[in-house]
Amino acid sequence: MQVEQILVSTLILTTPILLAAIGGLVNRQAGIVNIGLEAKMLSGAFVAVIVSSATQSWFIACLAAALSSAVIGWMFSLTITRAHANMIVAGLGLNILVAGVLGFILSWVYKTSGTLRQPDVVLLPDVLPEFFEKIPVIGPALSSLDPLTIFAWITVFCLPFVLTNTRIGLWIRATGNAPHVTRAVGLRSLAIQDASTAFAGFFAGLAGAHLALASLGLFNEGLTAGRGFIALAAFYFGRDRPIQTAMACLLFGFLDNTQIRLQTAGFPPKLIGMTPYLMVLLALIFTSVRAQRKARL
Amino acid sequence: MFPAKDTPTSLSNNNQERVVFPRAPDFSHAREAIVLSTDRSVALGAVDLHKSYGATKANRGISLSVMRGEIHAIVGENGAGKSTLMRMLQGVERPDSGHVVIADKPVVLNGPAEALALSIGMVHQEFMLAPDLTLLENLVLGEEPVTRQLGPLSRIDWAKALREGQGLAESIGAQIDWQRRTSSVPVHILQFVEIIRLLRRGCNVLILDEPTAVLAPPQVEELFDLLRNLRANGTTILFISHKIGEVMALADQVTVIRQGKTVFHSTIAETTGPEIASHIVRDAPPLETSPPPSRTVTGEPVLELDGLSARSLEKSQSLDNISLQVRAGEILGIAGVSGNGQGELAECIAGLRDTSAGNIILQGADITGETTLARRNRGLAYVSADRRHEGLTTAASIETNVIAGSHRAPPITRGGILSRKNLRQEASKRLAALKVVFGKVTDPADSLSGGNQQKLVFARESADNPKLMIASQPTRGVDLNGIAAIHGLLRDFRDQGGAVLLASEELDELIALSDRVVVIFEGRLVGEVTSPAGAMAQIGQMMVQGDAA
Amino acid sequence: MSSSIASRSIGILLPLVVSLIVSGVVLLVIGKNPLDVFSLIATESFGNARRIAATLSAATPLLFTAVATAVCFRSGVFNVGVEGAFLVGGLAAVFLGFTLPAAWGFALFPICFFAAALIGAIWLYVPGILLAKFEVDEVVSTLMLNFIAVAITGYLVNGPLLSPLSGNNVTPLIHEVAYLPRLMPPSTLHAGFLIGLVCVAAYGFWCRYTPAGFEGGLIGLNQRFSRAVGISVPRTIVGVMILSGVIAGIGGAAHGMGQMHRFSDGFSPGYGFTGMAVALLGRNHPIGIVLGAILFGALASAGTTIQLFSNIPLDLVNIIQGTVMIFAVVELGRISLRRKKGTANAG
Amino acid sequence: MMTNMTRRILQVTTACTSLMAGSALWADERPAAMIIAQGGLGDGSWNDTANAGFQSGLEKTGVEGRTIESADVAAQGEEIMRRAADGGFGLVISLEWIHGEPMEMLAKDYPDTNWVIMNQTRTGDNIASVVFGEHEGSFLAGALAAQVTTDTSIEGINADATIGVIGGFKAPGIDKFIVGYIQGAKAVNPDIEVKVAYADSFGDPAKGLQMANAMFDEGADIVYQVAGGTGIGIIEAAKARGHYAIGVDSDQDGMAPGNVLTSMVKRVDVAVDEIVTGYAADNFPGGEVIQFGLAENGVALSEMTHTKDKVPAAYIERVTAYKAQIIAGELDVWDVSSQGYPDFFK
Repeated sequence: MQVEQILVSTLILTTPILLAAIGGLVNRQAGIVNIGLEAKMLSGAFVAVIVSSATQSWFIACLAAALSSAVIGWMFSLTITRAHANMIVAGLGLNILVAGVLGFILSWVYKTSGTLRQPDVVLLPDVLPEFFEKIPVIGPALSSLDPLTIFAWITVFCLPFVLTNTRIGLWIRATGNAPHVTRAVGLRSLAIQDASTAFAGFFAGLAGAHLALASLGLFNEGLTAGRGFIALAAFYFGRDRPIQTAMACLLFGFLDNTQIRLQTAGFPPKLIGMTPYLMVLLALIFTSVRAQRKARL
Repeated sequence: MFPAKDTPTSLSNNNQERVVFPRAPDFSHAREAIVLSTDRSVALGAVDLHKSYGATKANRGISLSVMRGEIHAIVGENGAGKSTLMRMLQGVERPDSGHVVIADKPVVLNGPAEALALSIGMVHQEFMLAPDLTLLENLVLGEEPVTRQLGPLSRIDWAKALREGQGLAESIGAQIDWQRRTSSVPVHILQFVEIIRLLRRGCNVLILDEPTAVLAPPQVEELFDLLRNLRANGTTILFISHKIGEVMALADQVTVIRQGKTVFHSTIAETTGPEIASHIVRDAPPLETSPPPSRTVTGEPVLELDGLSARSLEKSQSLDNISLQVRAGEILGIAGVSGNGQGELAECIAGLRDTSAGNIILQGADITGETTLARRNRGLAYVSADRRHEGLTTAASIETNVIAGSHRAPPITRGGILSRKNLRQEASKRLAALKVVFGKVTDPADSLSGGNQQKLVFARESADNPKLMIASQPTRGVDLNGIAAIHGLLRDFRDQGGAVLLASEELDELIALSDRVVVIFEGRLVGEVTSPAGAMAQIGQMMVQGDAA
Repeated sequence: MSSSIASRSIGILLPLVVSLIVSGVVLLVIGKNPLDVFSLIATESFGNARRIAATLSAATPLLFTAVATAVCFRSGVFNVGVEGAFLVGGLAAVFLGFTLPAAWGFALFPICFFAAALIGAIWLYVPGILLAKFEVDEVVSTLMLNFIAVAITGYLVNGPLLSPLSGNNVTPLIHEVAYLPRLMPPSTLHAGFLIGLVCVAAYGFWCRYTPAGFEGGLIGLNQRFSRAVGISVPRTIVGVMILSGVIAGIGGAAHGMGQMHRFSDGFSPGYGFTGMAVALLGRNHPIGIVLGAILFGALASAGTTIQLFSNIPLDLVNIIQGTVMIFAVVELGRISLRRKKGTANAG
Repeated sequence: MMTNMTRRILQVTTACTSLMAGSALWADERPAAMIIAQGGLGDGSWNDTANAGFQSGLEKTGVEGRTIESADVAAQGEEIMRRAADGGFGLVISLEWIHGEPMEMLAKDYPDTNWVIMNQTRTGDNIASVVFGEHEGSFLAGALAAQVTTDTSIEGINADATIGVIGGFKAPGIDKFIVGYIQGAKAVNPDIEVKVAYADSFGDPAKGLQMANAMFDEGADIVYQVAGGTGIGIIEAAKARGHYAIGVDSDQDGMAPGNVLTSMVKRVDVAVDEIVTGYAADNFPGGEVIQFGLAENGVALSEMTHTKDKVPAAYIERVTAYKAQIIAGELDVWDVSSQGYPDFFK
């Protein structure tokens, strides 16, 4: 009965996590653990709202969000690759810095705090024609698909191909695996890492745009609500492989979605919220222990 | 850096325009120095190369000509200047004077990419392969065949890549499963992949730096077959080795380097193993001669190994049923070609590597399962072969380095408190006792010369009156004065009743110091020589062939 | 030696200078005179005894979290889980502080602190043993444990341990006898600050004057060497993680018993992460840690109270803090556009 | 350059000291400070509403005022309040619940400063405690929702006797609303099912939207939001699905006209405004507990501008009747903040 609706909302809740995780996993394949996804999502959401209102175009808004976050990502990458900053601390610092800058802009430019409403924000449209809704079970989910969700899933399914079959994909994997080898064969490993972080920024920006424009049409300081870290958990859980990571995102989106049911069944909301992290921890332990067993044999 | 995809032709033109010689180049003598045979051209050569690092003169006049289509071996001891020569041939470093010759022309190289563009490729001992990628991916990395040119987004033409790989592998007679993950592939196959990668990039001159060091004998055979096939296909090979047997089996030409100079050159047909050997070690630094050959050791056994075995991990050699004894007042030498298990054996005794069978007995006590710390407390000292990464912490201060390991014992630590004053005193005492030359005790160990670094290691390891010293390659990378000092230290230690297990690739050193020598081959002990003096040939035979026949 | 002091001070000053420039630009953009604002921040941090006390009070939890971080960083263990240990330690101390009978009086101090230290130690023992025995990446495991700690303490404080009749998620107040005494009443600066200084001093002592500290520093520099001279690397790793947990737990207890007197939502607004920045800024050196903690304490306290006297929003503090964090880990001397060729052979 | 800087610093310092000297300069119009609670400004709820009242009060009276945010508001509260008193502020309002105890202490140290705390009763001649009757207002919201939810004649309503409520965090301050709401609903229909959930965030509208959707899927057609910024998403969901949300704190009926059944308006703004104006007029209610319940019009249902034509008048009348009963003291609504949790809600 409600399967359709669960499907719809799981899909929508998954999209921002998925977009951020796509960026994060590519970044990590190139050897950078991106703790700053949260910051880039937030700035993406902000830019998306401003631009959507100004241009009346969801497309330009998403593009602007993605590009601005890509630039932030690229600059962030420079501190890591060129100035040898520790990526974890720099990422945490970026999260604080971006939140501070956005708060500042909100209060000084827009004379508001926390929430920014702009007139005539254009939301993401439903893409597929209405008759899709008639398809049983998955119909409603299909008909509520927005362009970013479609883009995210297309990317997920293209990504394995891109990573295995294109030059840049090979370079990224080689850089993450053995940067000295990449350099030895004449590739610019640092530039490849920078590009991957910019890519992560691009997708985190889209994730932010989705949060802001999927249904709300406004910016809020708490909009990302730790989804950057959930994305991190997802690509750790999926071990940087696109399909597996996407499945982890779906699982986390589903968990988020079923909170209400679990809450009525007596689970405290706080403890439900920690499941992704617990799962990553357990997965990490499991794989490490298994790897060691294997090595000992 | 040059884009790797440029063609060699355009690059060499390009290159000639950019050639800048530090000094006015004088190539007038180049032809005569190089050309030994006029009917064939020089693929790769060197004219009177000099290179110094500070006070160390690594190369002091090296000339070399590798003829096209030949396998040319360069032999020499460790520290003779081979690796410096390689770096200059490959463009990693520039000679102070002299020049490199490629395809009959003197060139100035500004990096390995330029050498590569001139068809010179090098296979290092550390393979440049990403472990998580497949062999095929490693093969094409950096120069991928694409279906359509779309810049970095171009789709890689895997079918073409595979055809290329298979074609090249076939042409040299190698069997390679290109889809396997690199980390799961045996080491000699990786070497083949490295070679094929260079061929694919258009290299017709290959430099192989001690390629057999990491290989097991059957693998060595496979490699040699492959190299012969390469030669048949017209590839020129420069082969660096210190194993005479291999050189005799494989090479067409041989050049011997000693103390930074070329001292001998011949075609293999016109020389013999012993002759080459004599050039490698002739005029060796005046080391003290070994004790009288009749010296008999009567001390109690300090170390006994009983059927010790260890599994192979990653690239390491396994050990198989090793039994030996080292008595008080005795130096037992372990001879063996690098990679045959000396290092692993030393690590097992020091407690740094797990054993799978057998016992280690130190002064009558079985220490097989004990920690490194417990072993050290029983009087074990260990001089690591890898001084810069295991023997020392180069970033830490000299005093830290010379005290580490004794930091829990009085007088440094009493009642759980570590006394900096006593630490410094003790450090100064130890450093003075071994005449280590240093600036301040708080300077990093990195500031010391190689010889002094090693003396520091001995200062630490000999401080707590050990009963057994395991010295693994103790003079590697140490200058001549340092070598003499370290030999003196080992002798003194022995003369005071200590037991020494000495692993060295320097046969001279083993013979000069050891009371007895055992030979290790593929992780097994294959022979023992009780009076090493004059037994060099016998030991060498066993090292190379695994038996004394 | 002198050059290393110079480079060290550059290492500490650079992030400050950069963050002042960044925030200065932001201020200029909105038409404020940065010098006015910075001097207002300076007076609000150190202008008089009370302000200094407020700054030190805000610095107190950071002393603990920074030392707890430095213990691990110095040994090459990238523990980012101090936040979690601080939370669970704080909750443990507070829990005993209101459940044990008040009649126990001063005995409550050692009991609560011990419990906090124990819980903190157990909390970080887990990732420690996972790293030492199974090579489980400590960054991820401790990061995940932070979220888990937030969730568990959050659950307890609005469930089983919720104070009746409260309007917020808070536990009951601890018994008044278990309040840590204040040092400069009426300021909230409490004895926890002294305990923090003791921890810093003990850390400095541990580094220099104990064999364990000596070993920690060595495994941070070179694990192979440490093994070869007989140091057990796994044991040292587990040891520093436990020590880190103990200090973080004590920090949580000091915060609970000295400052908050209860556990509540917002018990730690990220002290663990700020402590990480402090440790990095102070280059793991005890004096650097004290200075760094005071700096961040000053930012936290002055950043709040300048709002009383100007219309600078709190976000400015975030900008400064974020910039300091990023540039605290930048290695200026090693900025290079291309890694040197020599490193190509490494690995 | 140097002298310039010194001069500037001097200027600033004097500016500060003059501000600190406070009492002498401003006499009765010493400035007012309001400390923002955890969550900060922009929560779209408690802090924001209070701030609106604060600003309007300042504007009306010409009193100078500052709002103070802190990332570490729980631990630093006492220092902030003391600094404000030291700095010459005559009125210090704290929106943070946890500041209650320290304020009681500070009020003794600074008898000339006027102190205001919310949602609890603190004693002191110069402390005004403001207590809201959220439970009472929520009772009315529940009573209205329970009547509407079974009336299928109303567009967007199904036959199920199911309604919902979504809180921000699980916390007593939030459960005070929720318990009142449930009690109101049960008063109308003892068999009604009230779905309760918490978003675990006050600023995650995206999640609020999905949670509300999930409740609608389970048969609820009216969802009461007690979740600040998260609630924005709940209202958006109601609009998108054609069901109903109930707004909170301020009149949110206009956020989705026709889909916000009503709003449980809590006049924090009025309370703060009144306190500021009282303070300016030398009429500070020190030592008093100011009730902002139904009787005082401190809480109320909104005018229902967009929905009152949809809802049968009888329902509204019944709600009005409950209101009268509550004011008259004939009907007790459970107050979590003073009575703890009731048996029907654990």
